[in-house]
Amino acid sequence: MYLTEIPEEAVWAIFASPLAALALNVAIVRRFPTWAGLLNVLAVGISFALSLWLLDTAADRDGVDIGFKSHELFTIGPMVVNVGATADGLTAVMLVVVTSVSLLVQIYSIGYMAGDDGYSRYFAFMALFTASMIGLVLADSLIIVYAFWELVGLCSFLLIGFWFQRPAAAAAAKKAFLVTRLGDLGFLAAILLIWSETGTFDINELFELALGGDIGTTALMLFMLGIFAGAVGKSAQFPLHVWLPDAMEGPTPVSALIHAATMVVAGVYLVARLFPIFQTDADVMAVVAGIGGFTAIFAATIAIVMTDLKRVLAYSTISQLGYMMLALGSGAYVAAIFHLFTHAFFKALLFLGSGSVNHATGTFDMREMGGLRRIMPITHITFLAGALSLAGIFPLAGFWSKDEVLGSAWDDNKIWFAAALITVGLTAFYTFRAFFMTFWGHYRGSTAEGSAGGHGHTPHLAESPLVMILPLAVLMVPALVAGGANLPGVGGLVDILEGSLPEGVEEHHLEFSWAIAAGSTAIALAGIVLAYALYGRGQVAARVPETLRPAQRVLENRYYLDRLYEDYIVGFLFYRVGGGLLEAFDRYVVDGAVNGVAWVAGQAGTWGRRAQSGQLQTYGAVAFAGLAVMFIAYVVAVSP
Amino acid sequence: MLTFIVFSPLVGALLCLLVPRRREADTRWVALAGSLVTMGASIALLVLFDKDDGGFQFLERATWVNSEGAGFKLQYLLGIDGLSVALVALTALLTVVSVLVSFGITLRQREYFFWLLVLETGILGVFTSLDLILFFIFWEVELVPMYMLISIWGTGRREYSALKFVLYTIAGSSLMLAGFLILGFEAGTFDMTELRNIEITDAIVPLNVLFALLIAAFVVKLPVFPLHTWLPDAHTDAPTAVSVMLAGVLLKMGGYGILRICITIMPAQADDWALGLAVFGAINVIYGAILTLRQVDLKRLIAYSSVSHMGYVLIGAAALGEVGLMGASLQMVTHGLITGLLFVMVGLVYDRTHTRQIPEMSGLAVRMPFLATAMVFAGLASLGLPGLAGFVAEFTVFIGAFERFEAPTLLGVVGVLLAAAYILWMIQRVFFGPTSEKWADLDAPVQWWEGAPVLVLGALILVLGVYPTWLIEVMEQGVVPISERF
Amino acid sequence: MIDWGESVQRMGPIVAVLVTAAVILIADLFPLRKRWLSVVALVGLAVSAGYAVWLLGDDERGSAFADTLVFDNFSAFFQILFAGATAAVVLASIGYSEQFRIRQGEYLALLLTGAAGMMLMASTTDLLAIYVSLELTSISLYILTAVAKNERSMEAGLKYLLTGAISSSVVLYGMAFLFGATGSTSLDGIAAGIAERYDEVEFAIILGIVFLAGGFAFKLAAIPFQMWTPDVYEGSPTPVAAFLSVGSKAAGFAMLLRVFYTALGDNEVSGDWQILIGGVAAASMIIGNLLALPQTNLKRLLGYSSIAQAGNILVGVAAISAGNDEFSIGAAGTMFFLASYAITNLGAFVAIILISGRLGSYEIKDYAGLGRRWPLPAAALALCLISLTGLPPAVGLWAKVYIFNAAAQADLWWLVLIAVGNTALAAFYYLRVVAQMYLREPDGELAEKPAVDVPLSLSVGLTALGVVAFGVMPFPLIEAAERAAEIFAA
Amino acid sequence: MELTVEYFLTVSAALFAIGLYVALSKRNAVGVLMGVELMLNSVNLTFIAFSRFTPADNQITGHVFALFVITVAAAEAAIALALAVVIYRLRRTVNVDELNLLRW
Amino acid sequence: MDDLGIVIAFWTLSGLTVGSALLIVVTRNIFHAVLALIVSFLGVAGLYVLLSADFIAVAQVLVYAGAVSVLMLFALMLTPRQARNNAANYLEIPGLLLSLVIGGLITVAAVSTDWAEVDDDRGFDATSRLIGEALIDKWVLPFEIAAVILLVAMVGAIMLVREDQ
Repeated sequence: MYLTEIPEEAVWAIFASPLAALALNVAIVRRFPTWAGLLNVLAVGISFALSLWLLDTAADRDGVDIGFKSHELFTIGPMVVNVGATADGLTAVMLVVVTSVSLLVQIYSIGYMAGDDGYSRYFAFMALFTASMIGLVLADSLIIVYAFWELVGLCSFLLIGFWFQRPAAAAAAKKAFLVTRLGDLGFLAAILLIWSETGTFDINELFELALGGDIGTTALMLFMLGIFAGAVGKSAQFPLHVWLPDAMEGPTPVSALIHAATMVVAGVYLVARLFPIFQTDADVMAVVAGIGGFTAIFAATIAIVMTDLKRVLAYSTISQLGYMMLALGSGAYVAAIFHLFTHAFFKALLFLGSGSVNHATGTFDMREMGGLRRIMPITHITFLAGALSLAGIFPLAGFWSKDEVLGSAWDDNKIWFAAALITVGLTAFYTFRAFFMTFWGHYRGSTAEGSAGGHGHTPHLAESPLVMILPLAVLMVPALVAGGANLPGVGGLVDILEGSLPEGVEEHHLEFSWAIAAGSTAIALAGIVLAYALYGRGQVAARVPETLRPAQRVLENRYYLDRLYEDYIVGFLFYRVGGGLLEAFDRYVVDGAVNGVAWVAGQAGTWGRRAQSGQLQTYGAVAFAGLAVMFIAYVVAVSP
Repeated sequence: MLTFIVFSPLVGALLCLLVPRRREADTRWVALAGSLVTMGASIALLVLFDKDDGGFQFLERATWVNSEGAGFKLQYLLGIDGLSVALVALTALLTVVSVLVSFGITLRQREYFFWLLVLETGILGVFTSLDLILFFIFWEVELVPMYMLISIWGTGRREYSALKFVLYTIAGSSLMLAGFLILGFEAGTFDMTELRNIEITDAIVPLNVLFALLIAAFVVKLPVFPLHTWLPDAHTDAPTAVSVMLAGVLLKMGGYGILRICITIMPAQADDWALGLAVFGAINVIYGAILTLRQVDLKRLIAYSSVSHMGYVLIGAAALGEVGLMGASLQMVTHGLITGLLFVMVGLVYDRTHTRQIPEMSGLAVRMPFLATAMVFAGLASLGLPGLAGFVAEFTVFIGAFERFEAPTLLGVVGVLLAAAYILWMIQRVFFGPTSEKWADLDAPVQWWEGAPVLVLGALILVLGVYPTWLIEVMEQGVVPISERF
Repeated sequence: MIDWGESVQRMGPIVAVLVTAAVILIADLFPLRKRWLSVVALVGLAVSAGYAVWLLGDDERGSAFADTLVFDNFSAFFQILFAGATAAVVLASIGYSEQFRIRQGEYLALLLTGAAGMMLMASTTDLLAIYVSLELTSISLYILTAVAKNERSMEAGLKYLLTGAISSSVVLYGMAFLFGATGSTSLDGIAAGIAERYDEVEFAIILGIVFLAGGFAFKLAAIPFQMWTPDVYEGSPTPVAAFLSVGSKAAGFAMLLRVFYTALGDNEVSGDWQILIGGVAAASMIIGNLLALPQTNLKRLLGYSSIAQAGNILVGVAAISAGNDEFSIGAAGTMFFLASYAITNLGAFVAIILISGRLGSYEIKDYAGLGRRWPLPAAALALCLISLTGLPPAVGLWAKVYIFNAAAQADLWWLVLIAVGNTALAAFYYLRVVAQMYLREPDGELAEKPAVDVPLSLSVGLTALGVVAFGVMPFPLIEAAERAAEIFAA
Repeated sequence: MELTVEYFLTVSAALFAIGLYVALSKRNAVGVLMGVELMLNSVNLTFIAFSRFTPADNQITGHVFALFVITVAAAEAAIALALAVVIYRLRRTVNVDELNLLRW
Repeated sequence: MDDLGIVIAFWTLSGLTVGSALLIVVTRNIFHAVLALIVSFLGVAGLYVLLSADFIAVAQVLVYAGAVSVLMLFALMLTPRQARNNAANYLEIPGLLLSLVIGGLITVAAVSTDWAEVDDDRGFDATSRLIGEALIDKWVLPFEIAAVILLVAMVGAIMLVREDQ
């Protein structure tokens, strides 16, 4: 609307600039750490600006891909690997989300990470992550997507394990990488399958082939399931959600950026990116929606009982991601991305807020907080905004996007709708439970030294420094008004996004329904009220009726899933039993056989020499026995 | 040219012996010079290599033993194609690395470097010789040096391991010799440049048996389950440099032989055996990976991971398509670099901690940040992280093999997950977590000869991972003709 | 009637040796330094070898003494080989015989008569002459074995003699049956007779073949007449053991080749006995190697190894069907292997004489750490052992490859497989010695370095040199063997 | 009845077998030597029988062969007995089964 | 050769030969063994005569029955009484079986061969002359070698037996 069409170089620059920051950081800045933060801010700032330019272009073209041609990376016989930049609406929106949140988080981190001896390392990782995430969004070829997919996984690993001296952090990092990679196996297999079917990795070509019906339906279905497996891993959907809560061991800004706003939505993005293929198969769509819906409720229920602020937010993230999946599954492509868009802002806001709180109190345990609203008013306000938005209160951002999801669910399948609706209530409840426990009532933590959580601040109850407050304030804006990006009837995102779908792909478009809106808002409010009733006056733990105790215990243990995975399946079945048996087999059977042969030979020698008794006449006897044998053998051999 | 490359290390070796006893400590410089000369030459080779003209290049042909009557015409025939030139360069490079990481050696240095360089000659000979018998000879040359290196400068049950290695190899290579002779008798020549154009139609043994004979030595070397048990022992007890050579290039001799001899000369039988090979490859991957998870000895862990990774070579080779073969070849080179680096790191860590027992280590990252970073880097490469060399190779293998063998390939894919598991777990246990006070006062500065190889290898791994084309184009020149046999 | 001049000339190399023996016996009567006797012996051997070369030079090939003896490439090859081997043994013996107070005169004379007998075995073409030459060799060796005149040496001598006597009775029985079946004792005559009426006398021929093979096995130290080998090697003076392991074995093979390739070369027959010989070869390799594994005494070890090696060489003999109109590949392989084995094994033995002369022990464990305390002899020994294993850069590798190649061409792939399998087995004990010398740390102090024994060191050096030289450039040896094998051209 | 070569061969076979048995089963070195001599005799008998009954390019060959066998056998016997005597000096026994210094 | 006298002679002589050979086996006294051996030798000589090999027969008597046996007796004389037994060793049974097998095999081979028969009966006068001629013409080489052998044996025997000072 306002600018000329963006050239390809500029698009690549979006990706290149954080990479350059990384290079500089490793090469030079490492020696003057203080500059690392500013460097990143600058680099990401550039990316952000360029992303806006791209968005603008995309808007001009109604989201239709500009169609930069892709460049050959390498070729082996029939296997051609290209890299190219997609520049359509979806990419543009994603880029804006990624770069903007990233920018703010970088700024925030300057304050949050100040004084940490890994300061420059931290920003190096951040830069690498931002670059990879941008690359993931830009890539136009499955294999390249996969590459960056793994790279963001790596960054998540590095950043979760940033304070690697904490065993918990190290373990969480490993867990995150492995669990997501488990899903990635599906992704990889899908790529192999689709290549052996079509011989290309190019997404747009795949669209043509798939829509042209040139790919066998079974193959296509397997392909989609594989891709979805990857998405489940990355976006922490049931049953691979277990890594995300642990990931909170990382620094809070990381949680905000990676484990709320950007990386975890990569799964959603991937499914959305391949939506044209997905929507060809209703069954797969049902699977997607089902997993999403279940995850939404499932995670929300756990969030209810968590006492660690960040974990509440983590489960909330899982739940919201489920929400988006549900939307996709029910064909609401735009709704999903819209929710992704809004969620990125308010969830980042909430995380940064929690970080700010932690900066003051030195802990994330809500039982040791309370009454902070007087001590840190700005944090309180911003957090409240985020919470309301998450709860989906009219007219905040969350409301609009959530409402579209609900609507599409309603039209698609009432069960999905029910799930979504329940989730709304739960969401509102746990969000405000957290909110009240943290900011209302009166302070319960120890003002004295001690309770060293976070990264070892001792509590000095005060508002956080400006570098941290500023991003909160800035983020609060989109958290409140981002809904405006796609008001029903007015449009906005919807035009850009739909334009980026290939011809003839119908995405579920819906009319705004007052009924649903009102209903959901009511439920949300109910949840808030309940939360107030139970926690509004600073109670640590709500008086849970006896009958619900077992349920509570189950929830507090996250449905025992983590223990099942780690202790029983992996630890016991796989490692102890399987691995143990195999190792024994290797040592005693395989190697034993070898040594056995040697032993036998040795024994044969030792016994054989017994015959060499020094008795001349034995020698003669042996000789003649040999002769006889030779003779007989010969005769037998000769006479047929 | 090739003769120079192959025998320059030998010259260096002899020079090492000539170092006067009282200056023995300076042997390392002689060795370094020698290996650098070889590397320079092989880099020149890589540059001069013309990847556009097919067939073998830099041929050097001289009749050595000519007994036409006995059907025993033996040529001194060296030559390279894209496949071998890459491996030659790899060998030269890793030898330099080995020499560097051996700078700390104090025991009987002259002999040590002598054997190390002799070993290089043997390996280079294997990669360049184009006459079956010559190939066999070079193949045997490497035995004595390895035996000496492991059993004199090794640790633990070094003599057992050394002997195990030697006997395994001899057993395999004897069968290989039998195969060569039978083959040569049928084809009437031992000249690979001719053999690659001949179709072996019948022999005095069933052709599949002949193929088995030919491949015997290579599957031992690669190694393939269940013939792998020499590898962990040899690695565990070998000195660092030898482990680097062993994992870096000796194993590749196996893969190289399979590609260069078995598949090229007997395509039809290779086709019959393909499924079997693929299955064994998959077993290697999974079996090796699971056993790797179980290891508590750092070096043994890496050793088993090699077993796992060599499985990919087998799978790729079994696919018999251009992509698969290319993947196998790439995997050989990349694994050479990566595992080489890993073993260097293990060695450096061991030099400081004097233990390889993982449970005794913890939080070393604080004490040795550089090593930790490098180890993490190598580990990531080894678990096939995109952007690093390992991924390109493994992915190519998968692509090449999937069409032909779905199930084995998918097993291989699972191996990627297991690889991530054992690498990350190892890193977590060794470098992360609280630093036990045992290592509190552990700060050995990284010497240049320790740092240099790490940086070089690391850079190569990164470059290959981001832009593998240059290597691929070179290797294709060698691989395409093989794939065209099918 | 016999053309004496021609005959004696064609027998020249042998005559030279015999004359030298006589000269030594006579010279021994005069009081002069015993070393001169050795010099005389060396000169005589040199003359003999030179004579053979000269005869080849002006093509004096042909038969002599009414076709009981022939001078051709084959005989020349072995005559030169024996001359060389004997010379090496003489060199090695000088110091040794002084150390153990062995009577030089008789010792050398017997050595030479033995050598002459071996040359005759390689040159005679008539069962009767062959038998007599065989006995000349054997009797000389019986006495040489006992020459040290200590208990072990005597025991070895008696065992050797009685086993030998029995074996020769077996050989004779075989010869008798061949004679009876074919009516002739000359190899060609026998071949003719077989061609004439094989089917009628098949059983007699079979008996002949089996008994000949069995009896010859005594000389080859192969199954079934192998069991004397380790005892005699251990008991006899080491130079004699060397002479046995190289000369007498080679002579046996020469005889075997002549008889089996000429008299029994007829396809109808050879097709059968090549399997028999193959079986003997396989058995010898396996048993020899297995029993060598647990040995602790180096001489005994070499005894068993010589059994195994006999098996290896027999592989070449079995490969009779591998041939062309030019020469017999099997025979060529056999002779090439013999030559390489001669150099290698002599090298090993002389090195052992040198080393043990200082250590005063043949126990392997006493060789610990030798590689660093006495590098050169240790290196020589190691080299020879590597050659016996068949690894580069030693000549042994080529011998192995060539002979297996021959077998492969004779379609004896089962034999090839057994043989290659055995090389792995053999590597185990050969390398064990090497390991002992280079890996183990020595225990106890080493005896003072003796005054350098020049001739012995010379022979050590020469053999080691030969091992490497032919390891790098085997062609001359192969060429020679193939020329020698021309007489068996298919 | 007609005496053919087989008869003589059978006799010599019997002689050979007995000689073998003696050689294998007697402890006394001289006994063993006797056995050997018997075997050689059986060989000679065979040669003579053949040269009497079967056609040969020279009928006398068998005789000559036998003659040489006798000669050589005598020489061997001489050596053997010499050894036996010396061994008796050293070991105070001529029983071959006690000669086992060298074994294994 | 089928006239009765010869047949009877054959059976008697072979009976004598084999019988006395068996006597060597069974007798406990080694002197008796030697005597039996001599008888057996004589029996063989008789068979030679039967085969009209007069010269060999004579040689047999002289060399074996004479020289060799006497040598053996001497050797026995040099050893004390207790060493003069003719006991069998541990191989009594296996040796028996083995020699039966070997003898059997030889016999089988002998009888199952179809020998080309000629009856070449030349008078007693013939052989010695023929042998004489053969020795200086056809077989001169073995003749010479045999000479060397005897020399070697002589030298060796002397060297072995003589006590070194």
